[in-house]
Amino acid sequence: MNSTSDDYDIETIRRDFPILSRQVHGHPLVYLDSSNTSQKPRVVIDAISDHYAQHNANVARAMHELGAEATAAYEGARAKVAHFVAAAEPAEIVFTKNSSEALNLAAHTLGASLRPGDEVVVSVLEHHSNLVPWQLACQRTGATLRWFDITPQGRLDLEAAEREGLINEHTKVVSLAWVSNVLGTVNPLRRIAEQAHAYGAVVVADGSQGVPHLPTDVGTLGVDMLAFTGHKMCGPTGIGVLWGRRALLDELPPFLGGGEMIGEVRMEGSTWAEIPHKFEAGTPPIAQAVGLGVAVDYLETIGMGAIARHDHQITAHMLEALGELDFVHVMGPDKPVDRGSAVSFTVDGVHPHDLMQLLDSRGVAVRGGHHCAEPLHRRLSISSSARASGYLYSTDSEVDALCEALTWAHAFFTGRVAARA
Amino acid sequence: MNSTSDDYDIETIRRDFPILSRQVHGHPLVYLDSSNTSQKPRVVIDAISDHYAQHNANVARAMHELGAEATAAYEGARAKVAHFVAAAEPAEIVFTKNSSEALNLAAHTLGASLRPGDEVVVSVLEHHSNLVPWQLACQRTGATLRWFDITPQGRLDLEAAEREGLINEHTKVVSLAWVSNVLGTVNPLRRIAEQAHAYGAVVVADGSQGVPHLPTDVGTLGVDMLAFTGHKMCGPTGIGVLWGRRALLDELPPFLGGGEMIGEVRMEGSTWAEIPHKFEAGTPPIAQAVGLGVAVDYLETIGMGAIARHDHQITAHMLEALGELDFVHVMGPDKPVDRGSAVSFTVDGVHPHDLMQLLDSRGVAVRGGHHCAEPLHRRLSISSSARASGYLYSTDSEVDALCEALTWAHAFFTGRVAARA
Amino acid sequence: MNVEEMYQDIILDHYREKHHAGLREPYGAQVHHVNPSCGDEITLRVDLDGSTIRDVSYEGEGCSISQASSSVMTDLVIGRSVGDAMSLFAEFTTMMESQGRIEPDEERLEDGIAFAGVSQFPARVKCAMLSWSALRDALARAGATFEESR
Amino acid sequence: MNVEEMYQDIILDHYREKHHAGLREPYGAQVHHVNPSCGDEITLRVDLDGSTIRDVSYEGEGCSISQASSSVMTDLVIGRSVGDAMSLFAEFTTMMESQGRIEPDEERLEDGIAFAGVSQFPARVKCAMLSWSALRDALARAGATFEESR
Ligand SMILES: Cc1ncc(COP(=O)(O)O)c(C=O)c1O
Ligand SMILES: Cc1ncc(COP(=O)(O)O)c(C=O)c1O
Repeated sequence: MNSTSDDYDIETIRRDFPILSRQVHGHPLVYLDSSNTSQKPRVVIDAISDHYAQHNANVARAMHELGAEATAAYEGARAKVAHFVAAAEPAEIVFTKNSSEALNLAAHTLGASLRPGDEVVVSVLEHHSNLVPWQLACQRTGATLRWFDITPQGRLDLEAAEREGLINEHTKVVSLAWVSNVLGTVNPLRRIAEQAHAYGAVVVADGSQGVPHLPTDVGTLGVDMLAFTGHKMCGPTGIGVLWGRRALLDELPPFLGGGEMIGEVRMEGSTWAEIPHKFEAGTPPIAQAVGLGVAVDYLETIGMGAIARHDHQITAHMLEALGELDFVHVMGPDKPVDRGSAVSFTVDGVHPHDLMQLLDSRGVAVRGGHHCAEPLHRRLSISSSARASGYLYSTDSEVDALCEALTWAHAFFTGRVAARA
Repeated sequence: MNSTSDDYDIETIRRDFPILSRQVHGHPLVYLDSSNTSQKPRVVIDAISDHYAQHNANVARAMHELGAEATAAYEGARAKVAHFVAAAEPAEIVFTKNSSEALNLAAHTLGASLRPGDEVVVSVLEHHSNLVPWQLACQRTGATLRWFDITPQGRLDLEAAEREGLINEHTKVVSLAWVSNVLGTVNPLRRIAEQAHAYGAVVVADGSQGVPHLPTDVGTLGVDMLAFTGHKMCGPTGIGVLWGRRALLDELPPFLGGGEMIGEVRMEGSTWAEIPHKFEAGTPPIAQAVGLGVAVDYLETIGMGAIARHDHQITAHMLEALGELDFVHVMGPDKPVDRGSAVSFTVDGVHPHDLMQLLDSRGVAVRGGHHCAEPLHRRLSISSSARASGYLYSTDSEVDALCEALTWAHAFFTGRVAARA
Repeated sequence: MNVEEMYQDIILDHYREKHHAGLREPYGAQVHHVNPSCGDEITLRVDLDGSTIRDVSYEGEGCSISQASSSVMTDLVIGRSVGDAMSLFAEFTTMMESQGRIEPDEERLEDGIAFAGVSQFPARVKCAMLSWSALRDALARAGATFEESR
Repeated sequence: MNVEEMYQDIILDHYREKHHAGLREPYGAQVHHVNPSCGDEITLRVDLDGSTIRDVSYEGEGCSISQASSSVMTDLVIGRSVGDAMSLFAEFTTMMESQGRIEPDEERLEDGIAFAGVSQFPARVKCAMLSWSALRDALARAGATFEESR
């Protein structure tokens, strides 16, 4: 395992992740499913344990010493996350249970003012979590869902969108993935946001695959809301984030009701708390926020710039190495330009499920299926694909192990099937 | 610290909870805020660490070895929780982020078929999480919200309800706390459910304060849906549960959209997965489910019957000991009959916040405020109260420490205030 | 159990050359089932003659396990009574949920016993069950009556 | 910092006998603020004379900290210019957020310095701030102009 640059100490980083020393079916684990969920460094795991063992209490409402400690830890995590994405203030960070809830929150609250004739714009490459909530919002309100198509290179077809007048005076919301979880495409959000803002539309970014891998500055992104999820960025499961500009969040109605999201409650009706608490009904994911705060510290200590460079280099190596296997067909951009670290592909004669199973028998973990992006697969006229995705702890030699396993799996499976003919 | 019965080994139980050996402001922690959130035994904390360190992967969608392990752990936890509440099958258990989300899920999906003229019935003693979602559902649909009042003893006023015809042919949903988080009242759910069912209404129980303390059998409870929350029953934050009868869950529309809650997704529209997955959008609280599964194992090993007897005995002692302090006024039933373990009270001359702070200085953790039940406090013509609440690890001597600290706090505060006069 | 054992020759044979594949007329009911987590799908038709299954025809997309399972299933149920087919369904299900702990009955399940190995890979059990669930659904819609075994 | 130090005599004095309490006429604006997590509440009126605060009257429910803070606040701002009151607001806020690290200026904050101890109890900071936030809101609604310091 080689390091990608002199100051990026991959060996030390790998030692931070206990699971990476696991054996799977007698082989060392080669975990290339980080777009699905990332592994967790020891510091994050320990912080969660320590929280439960020493500081556990409910937040806000509990004012005793443990409550004060838990509240300080929870709100401290909010401040860390705000800093991580360069939000104007911690109050712009709403903790949810995952990206999907964050996007549903956006779709419900922005959806509350949609009317028939209004248009919501997504793209054909969205994860279901940034598509189904908008389908439901349009169904509830009579608004129309429209979408960007993709080019043969797997990028948003901006020209077709221009021709069709996709974004226009009826557009109320544009919600797009920052980085595709299948094709890896990095979408030109800023440019599209400028266009949408010219018509007064609100722009939501699904940052689930962007925030873990790229330095994030919500100002530079140019959007109004950004959803992301803890478990893909070295944090725990059970926590996600919706960032939104204060002016926008302030004016939106609440989503889930209950607990501490209230101002005053009477049987006849209620008023709401200030942001972010207006959007956080019930006991929040306290220990999970603490874990995410430590994850963010961990990522910042290594440096998001360094991680982005590392991920880019791993992806470049993967694209090159897969490109040399003539039975492998990579989907999406085949050069590591404006491209995230998910690399999806098909293998001649081997269904992605079978492939996944065969690779797993060699310790190589990839994902097979439609990756929660069924419309994109349908658009590409396939029903599923395999996906390999690295992260800060991935190495070139893991990519090489993938390629070897692919070569073996292809030969094993097609050979056995052929032998039966 | 004495044990409550010969076979209930309180000392061993207390050693299972690392936080209970903490000191607070130089005093041993006396944690009497378990209705707010419970403490966590070491086995739960360790199970979460072990999951992240050895078995972490996404579920369902990841089919490699780690994915299979994580899925088995997650679905295994569902089966344990199903068994814990005697559900007919694991598919009737939906994992949410907390009770509040579970109740919002109920209010949104049951609310989808409400029409003007329909009635939803709650009570004046509800936690905001079982009130605000129904207020919002009624606002969305034009249905009418009605409620049970309480008697001077702090019980649901069934006679007044009868007189008013509270439950009638317009009633579509009745949603009630099983056990009040303020008064401790155990509500006669079965009887009310029978009445409501006679009119074809659906009955939802907020079990947040019931399930942690009482043996639970959803069949015996007689309701159609039951919400509860992991963090109040020795489990982690970030996970809640909605149990529902299959026939009911099957016919309800989805709530949050995205991820794996789908059947088939096309840009033009989508179909939904079978229960429980229909209601679990996005990456679920995987490690939290694992933790909750272990919590449930832990509670069952001690025995919910034994825990209920212990909690009852602690509550009885608390009611008796507080009854002896003439400056303390207990709210709700003053005898430990049909009564959960939350004991709320006011103290002459000392505002609950000040009281909470003074008790905290002696290491005694109680809650002061409206406990997310503002309408109940308004009904009782007070704006806030103090609340002490024990659990399986609480002891009689902790109750005695509470009483001593109360006596000191009352004397200190009223004395100092008086001295200024 | 290693992966080579899971991919038994019987399975690969059926995968390479599916029996009874294609959609045929006449039929009493048609259903479309998917495995949402991976996108495997099947369209399946049944044609009943009283309580006898005259034909099962299908078209699908999916991995070797789901494809081979459809083929094996049609071999087993075409020409049988609905009741019989549903007991085979129950036996197959029991085997698939056994995680390899049950020795399947070759007399009854014929080529179906090749899937015993798959039962040790929980994530693939759904693949093997897809066509069987579609069958049960189609039979019900075609008006067949049988006891709900689950 | 122990709890005895937090409950300074100044605070208990104001709690026992609140200055400027009660709701009075005339007023330019009235607001109602609550601390949602505990239910403390205040109804507050301001009466402006140009840019001078002629009167602040209030009625509230709450703990000793929130009650005493209302009393101290009215002592400080009645008769001052809006601009001055808002700089006091900023100074008081800074002190309350300092967790006891800032030495408050007695010349400026007068009895308000008694709340420096409270700043070490984060859960109680909201109690001390309630009346001040209500004041700022009321001034804004009464048409006063001032720089948003936060
Ligand atoms: C009766 C009752 N219902 C609902 C809730 C809400 O639970 P959670 O905060 O976990 O959503 C609570 C606890 O806060 C409660 O006591
Ligand atoms: C692009 C994208 N959006 C949304 C999600 C949903 O995230 P979560 O499952 O954490 O809700 C994912 C990952 O599953 C994703 O890759």
